Amino acid sequence: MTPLTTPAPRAARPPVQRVVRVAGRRPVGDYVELTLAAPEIAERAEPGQFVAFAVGGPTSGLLLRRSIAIATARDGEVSVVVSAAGPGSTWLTERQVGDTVDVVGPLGRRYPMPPPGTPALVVGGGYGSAALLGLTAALRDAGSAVVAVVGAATAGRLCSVDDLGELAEVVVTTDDGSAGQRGWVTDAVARVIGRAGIVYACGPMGMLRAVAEQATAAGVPSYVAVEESMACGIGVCMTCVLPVVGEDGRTRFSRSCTEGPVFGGDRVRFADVGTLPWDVVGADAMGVVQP
Amino acid sequence: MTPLTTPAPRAARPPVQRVVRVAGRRPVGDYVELTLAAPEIAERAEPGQFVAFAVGGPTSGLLLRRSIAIATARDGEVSVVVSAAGPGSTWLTERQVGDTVDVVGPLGRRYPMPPPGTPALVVGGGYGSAALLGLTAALRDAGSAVVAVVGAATAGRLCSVDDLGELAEVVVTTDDGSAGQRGWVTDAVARVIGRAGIVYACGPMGMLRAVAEQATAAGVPSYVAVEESMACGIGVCMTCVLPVVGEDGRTRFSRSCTEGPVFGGDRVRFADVGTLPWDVVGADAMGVVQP
Amino acid sequence: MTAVDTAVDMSTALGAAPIPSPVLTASGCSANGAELEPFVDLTAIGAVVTKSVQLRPRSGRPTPRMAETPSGMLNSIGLQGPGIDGLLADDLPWLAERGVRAFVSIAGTRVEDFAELAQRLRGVPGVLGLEVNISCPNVESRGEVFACDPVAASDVVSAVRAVADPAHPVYAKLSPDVTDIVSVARAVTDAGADGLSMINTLLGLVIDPDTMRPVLGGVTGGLSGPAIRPVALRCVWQVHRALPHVPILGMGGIRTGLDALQFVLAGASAVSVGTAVFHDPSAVARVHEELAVALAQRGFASLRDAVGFAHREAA
Amino acid sequence: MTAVDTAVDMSTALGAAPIPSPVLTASGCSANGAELEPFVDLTAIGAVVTKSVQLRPRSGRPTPRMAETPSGMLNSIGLQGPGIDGLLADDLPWLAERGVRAFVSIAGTRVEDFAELAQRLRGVPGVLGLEVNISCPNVESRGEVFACDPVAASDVVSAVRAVADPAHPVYAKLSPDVTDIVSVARAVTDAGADGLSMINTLLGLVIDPDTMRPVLGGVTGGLSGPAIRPVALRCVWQVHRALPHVPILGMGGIRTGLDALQFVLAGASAVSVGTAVFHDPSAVARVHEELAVALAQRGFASLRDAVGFAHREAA
Ligand SMILES: Cc1cc2nc3c(=O)[nH]c(=O)nc-3n(C[C@H](O)[C@H](O)[C@H](O)COP(=O)(O)OP(=O)(O)OC[C@H]3O[C@@H](n4cnc5c(N)ncnc54)[C@H](O)[C@@H]3O)c2cc1C
Ligand SMILES: Cc1cc2nc3c(=O)[nH]c(=O)nc-3n(C[C@H](O)[C@H](O)[C@H](O)COP(=O)(O)OP(=O)(O)OC[C@H]3O[C@@H](n4cnc5c(N)ncnc54)[C@H](O)[C@@H]3O)c2cc1C
Ligand SMILES: Cc1cc2nc3c(=O)[nH]c(=O)nc-3n(C[C@H](O)[C@H](O)[C@H](O)COP(=O)(O)O)c2cc1C
Ligand SMILES: Cc1cc2nc3c(=O)[nH]c(=O)nc-3n(C[C@H](O)[C@H](O)[C@H](O)COP(=O)(O)O)c2cc1C
Ligand code: FES
Ligand code: FES
Repeated sequence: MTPLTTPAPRAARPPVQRVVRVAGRRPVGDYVELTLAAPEIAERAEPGQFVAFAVGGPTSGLLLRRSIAIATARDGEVSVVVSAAGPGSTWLTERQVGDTVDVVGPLGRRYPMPPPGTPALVVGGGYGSAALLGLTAALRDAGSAVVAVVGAATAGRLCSVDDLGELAEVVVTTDDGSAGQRGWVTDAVARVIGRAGIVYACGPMGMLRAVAEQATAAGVPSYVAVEESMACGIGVCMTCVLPVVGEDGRTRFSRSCTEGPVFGGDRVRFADVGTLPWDVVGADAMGVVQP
Repeated sequence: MTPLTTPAPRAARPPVQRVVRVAGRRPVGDYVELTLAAPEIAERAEPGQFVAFAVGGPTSGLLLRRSIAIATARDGEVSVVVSAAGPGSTWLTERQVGDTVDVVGPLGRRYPMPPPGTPALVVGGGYGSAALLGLTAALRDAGSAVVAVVGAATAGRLCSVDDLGELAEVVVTTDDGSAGQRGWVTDAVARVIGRAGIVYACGPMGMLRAVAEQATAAGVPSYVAVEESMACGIGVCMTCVLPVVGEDGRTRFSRSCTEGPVFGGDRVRFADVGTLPWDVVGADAMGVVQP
Repeated sequence: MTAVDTAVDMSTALGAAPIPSPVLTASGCSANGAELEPFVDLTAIGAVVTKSVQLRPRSGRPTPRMAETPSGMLNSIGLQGPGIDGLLADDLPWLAERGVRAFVSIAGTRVEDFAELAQRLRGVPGVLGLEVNISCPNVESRGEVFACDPVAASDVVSAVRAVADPAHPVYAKLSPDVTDIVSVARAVTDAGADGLSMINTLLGLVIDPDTMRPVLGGVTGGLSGPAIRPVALRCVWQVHRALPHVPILGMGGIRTGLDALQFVLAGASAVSVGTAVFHDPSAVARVHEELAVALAQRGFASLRDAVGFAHREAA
Repeated sequence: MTAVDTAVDMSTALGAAPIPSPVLTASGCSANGAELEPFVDLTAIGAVVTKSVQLRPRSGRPTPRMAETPSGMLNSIGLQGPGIDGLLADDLPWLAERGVRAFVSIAGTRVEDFAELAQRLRGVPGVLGLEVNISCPNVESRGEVFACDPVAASDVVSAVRAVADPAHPVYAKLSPDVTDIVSVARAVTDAGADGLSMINTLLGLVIDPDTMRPVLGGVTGGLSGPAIRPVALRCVWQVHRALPHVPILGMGGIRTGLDALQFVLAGASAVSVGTAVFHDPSAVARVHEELAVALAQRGFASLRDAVGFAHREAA
């Protein structure tokens, strides 16, 4: 089966590392949106890219940066939406206006744009919806009609619904029915995918997989931004890999930080994430043989 | 030579561990004074005791508490004066009103009181002067006339001069002459020690040694609060020891956290700190023999 | 965290000696217990593991004796302590009067020292058992540490087991600073150890950038705290895998109930909390509570069911 | 921190190969260099130490490949890489074109693998020398790691030295997971190593409290970062004391110039910055600057004067 997608292109400009000021902070549902005065990152950022924050301050025992998707980048400011999951992201959500944070970005590859005017479907799960804002604006500017399906477990975990509403037709779903339609985003996607010429998704891996499969089954190209655990975010450590089918049809362990986080939805071998399939390039040298 | 001092008595009440609110914060010269809403510690505290702060918050890579002398303890509040030396104390000085800190105290032993009415000399170096506030008030309440010699390298490193001025006759010295008399506290001590029936000191080890030697030479009992590097502050780790002559005349490695920080100035073998003299109890088992 | 009725049976044992809680202090990190009384109900914890005692009173090393390191600390105390006479006269009676279980750590520089200490501790009230600190230099082998040589380590353990009170379980405390900890574990178990305490500190060094000399009076010191937890867990994992029936008292960087849980899942049937006590004097009691809650949340009816659970799933 | 004219001569050497800066990347922590280009002037640093390469392309292990730990991290990458053909075809030419020095790390599971790699790297432009990663399982010895056995380690080093380009210094990279690192250091030096890289990661384990299984796909992994710095410094100290004339490339938890200074004072004539790069992509350049300032502040005219200084004072 010929893939419907081509790999996302490298970013036009390299990332920078800066200590920047928190210019805004507001709770959005269960999350916190931070706005950073980061002109050099804002001017470089492309939709789908992310930034990486040092966390914990000068006394921190947390060594690794936390990767956070860029929601918006304009007027010298970058905004992100952070969910307080563990100690690092909790620390981030506690930053106040005027505090400084050490950030590297923009990192990773952008969502590729479709031919101008292609009707698009963007699908966001949880805080993942925020990462679709820049893309949705770019799509609309390029003449695409955009439908946005925004889902979460509960109303509090929805995100960017109003902002997306200014750019697209929005369908909201929640697992518990506390907002929008009760059910999963995939239910809503099934209803609207017929109108889409391209699908973009950002959210938990299970959702990405389901949406990518729906798109591929419908013959529609899809691009997903994956969320793999990252130690460096800049491509030097090899922790963030997953099996991705390349242009030559061979599967490689690709770094989601520099070769992603945006991958063709039909190129990510979701079912094999966390395993070492025999046909990954170099699996033979690991002693894995064709069954 | 019969010592002029007896070991400081154990504190009347055991310490507590509490998460408390910062109720006040103000810069005092180069230092920061923090006031904590800590009624259980305030009601237990005796002059000369200290508290131990956890530093760095939930993401901290700094494992050990920082010991800080209690300046004042009244009306349910405890105040401390902190010098931003390294990462831990710097973090402490950055706490704001409303923040919470995790603190254990009061710890250690108090300055013993002299017979009522004994004229007293208190000598403070740098932030050490703050730790003499509670003592000076207690001495005055017990009818002692108190002279306070307060010194520091520079004017910015003086501390508690005004507060001590309300309780005692204060002499200020600075090494560079930027405030008070130019010179060391020992110069001032030499001039006033003749009037003292007892001497108390808090400050850097070099100063403590000099003042203790002056007092002993003058036949006046002295009590010093030492500052040894402490891992636990509660007597369980044995890191904070120094050679102290006991009531039986034998020298032991005594824990400055639980047997101090207040020791008789003529009991601390200052010259031997950081060494293992042969006549310390148990040195023979370490292979040290009488020369 | 306050006590929660988690309904989890937290009882366990050190060898054949039952204890109501799997959480103990660590040798050298709680002196001989008394100092923790303001913070912890000492009768409720598994046991106080006393500071390693030798035959004679020891001054310990000159200061500085510690250096803080990232998420850890280095210490070089040199086993300061009252010697066995002082322990028997003062500390053990104090614990016994209060009904506090004492797991007595013994140390020496000759096999005979260890044996004599074990002998002297026979039948002493309140003594639950012995932890043999073999991370000491062996004067008869150019100062090589007993724990680094399976033969020397076994010699100590068999000598101790031979004379120790038969009611006292004997745990050998292993050093991680070896090429093959399983071989040391096997040797001391064959020599009669009823269980293994693991791990002792890792040998480390810090240089003071100002003096440009090692910080510690003793030059090198022992690294402890959360920094070493992954190494400690790996040791427990390897030894439990090789010797699944040998009880393990796990330690190294335990600060929370979830940390303790990792050790239990890796194969420890009890744990010691060491350096964390310096940060939080009530850590031993808190870790017990948090571990009980964690076990309950994961559906375990008893601590014993969780011991080594991470291996069983691996099958 | 911007460049400061510290007037300290920072030049040093790896064996006989001179380098203008004592600060290098660490193998596996900077891929093959290109990714750091946006953050660091690669031509100014001591060298890029490339990710350990094997004969064939390798996929590496399944994910998860890392776990964060207190002040450190655990990794189990499994040496993912393009194999020697890919390195020779793509990565080394990329570095050579830009004038970036490459210190090439080689790895294998048989002595012959290492020798073949050294052979293939003879005369390759831009290659400064070889770092021999012997922390690999030896397939001919039931998977025991070469670095844990002085004999196996020496076999690798002498085979490599025999065929390597005579202009290439050969550094053996030692593991801290041994009872006696000095004996391994002595063995590989006797076998012809021109220098020693130390240390590689410590073997560790983390258990996920949710899955109740080891976090890493590979079960155990390598612990790195500031957490291990005291252990690394101790190893450098011990080996420099025993073998003062053997050059050491020091590493393990270096994050700042003062950290690097500790390694230099302990005996390292150059240092690698590994995990810290994940936190700060410009760390290698920053550590150089900070080290230069620190040396100047302490009155050193050259880096070389500071190497091992902490020992000289001890006399
Ligand atoms: C490309 C990318 C974009 C992301 N965008 C966002 C975002 O917009 N908003 C947001 O709240 N979070 C986002 N995340 C997830 C965010 O990085 C993690 O939630 C956060 O790192 C959790 O860290 P912690 O310290 O709170 O948790 P801990 O559990 O303490 O983290 C421990 C380690 O695991 C890693 N980790 C834990 N959870 C995740 C996860 N879900 N994904 C990847 N690594 C994880 C951490 O980075 C850290 O190294 C993104 C992750 C990636 C890779
Ligand atoms: C009984 C007592 C009372 C003290 N009172 C005060 C006070 O009122 N105000 C104040 O500012 N400081 C006081 N100190 C000193 C204070 O504890 C240290 O300055 C502070 O711990 C430095 O920590 P840091 O993290 O900033 O420095 P770091 O250099 O990072 O500290 C590293 C380690 O060394 C120890 N350490 C460093 N400097 C000292 C020192 N001077 N004394 C003891 N340990 C040290 C630290 O506790 C820590 O464990 C007191 C110390 C003791 C023992
Ligand atoms: C200050 C200090 C003193 C110690 N003294 C001893 C000792 O006397 N005997 C012993 O067997 N272990 C001793 N240890 C090691 C601890 O018992 C424990 O094995 C080690 O610190 C790892 O656990 P932790 O990380 O929880 O501290 C000491 C540790 C510290 C930090
Ligand atoms: C993600 C990762 C990958 C590594 N890969 C290699 C490797 O391929 N070859 C090697 O010799 N060392 C490898 N190491 C070890 C480092 O080179 C270094 O020896 C160790 O991490 C200690 O230094 P640090 O604390 O500065 O990272 C790796 C370390 C990490 C963290
Ligand atoms: S996170 Fe390091 S290579 Fe992707
Ligand atoms: S600081 Fe631990 S005994 Fe004094």
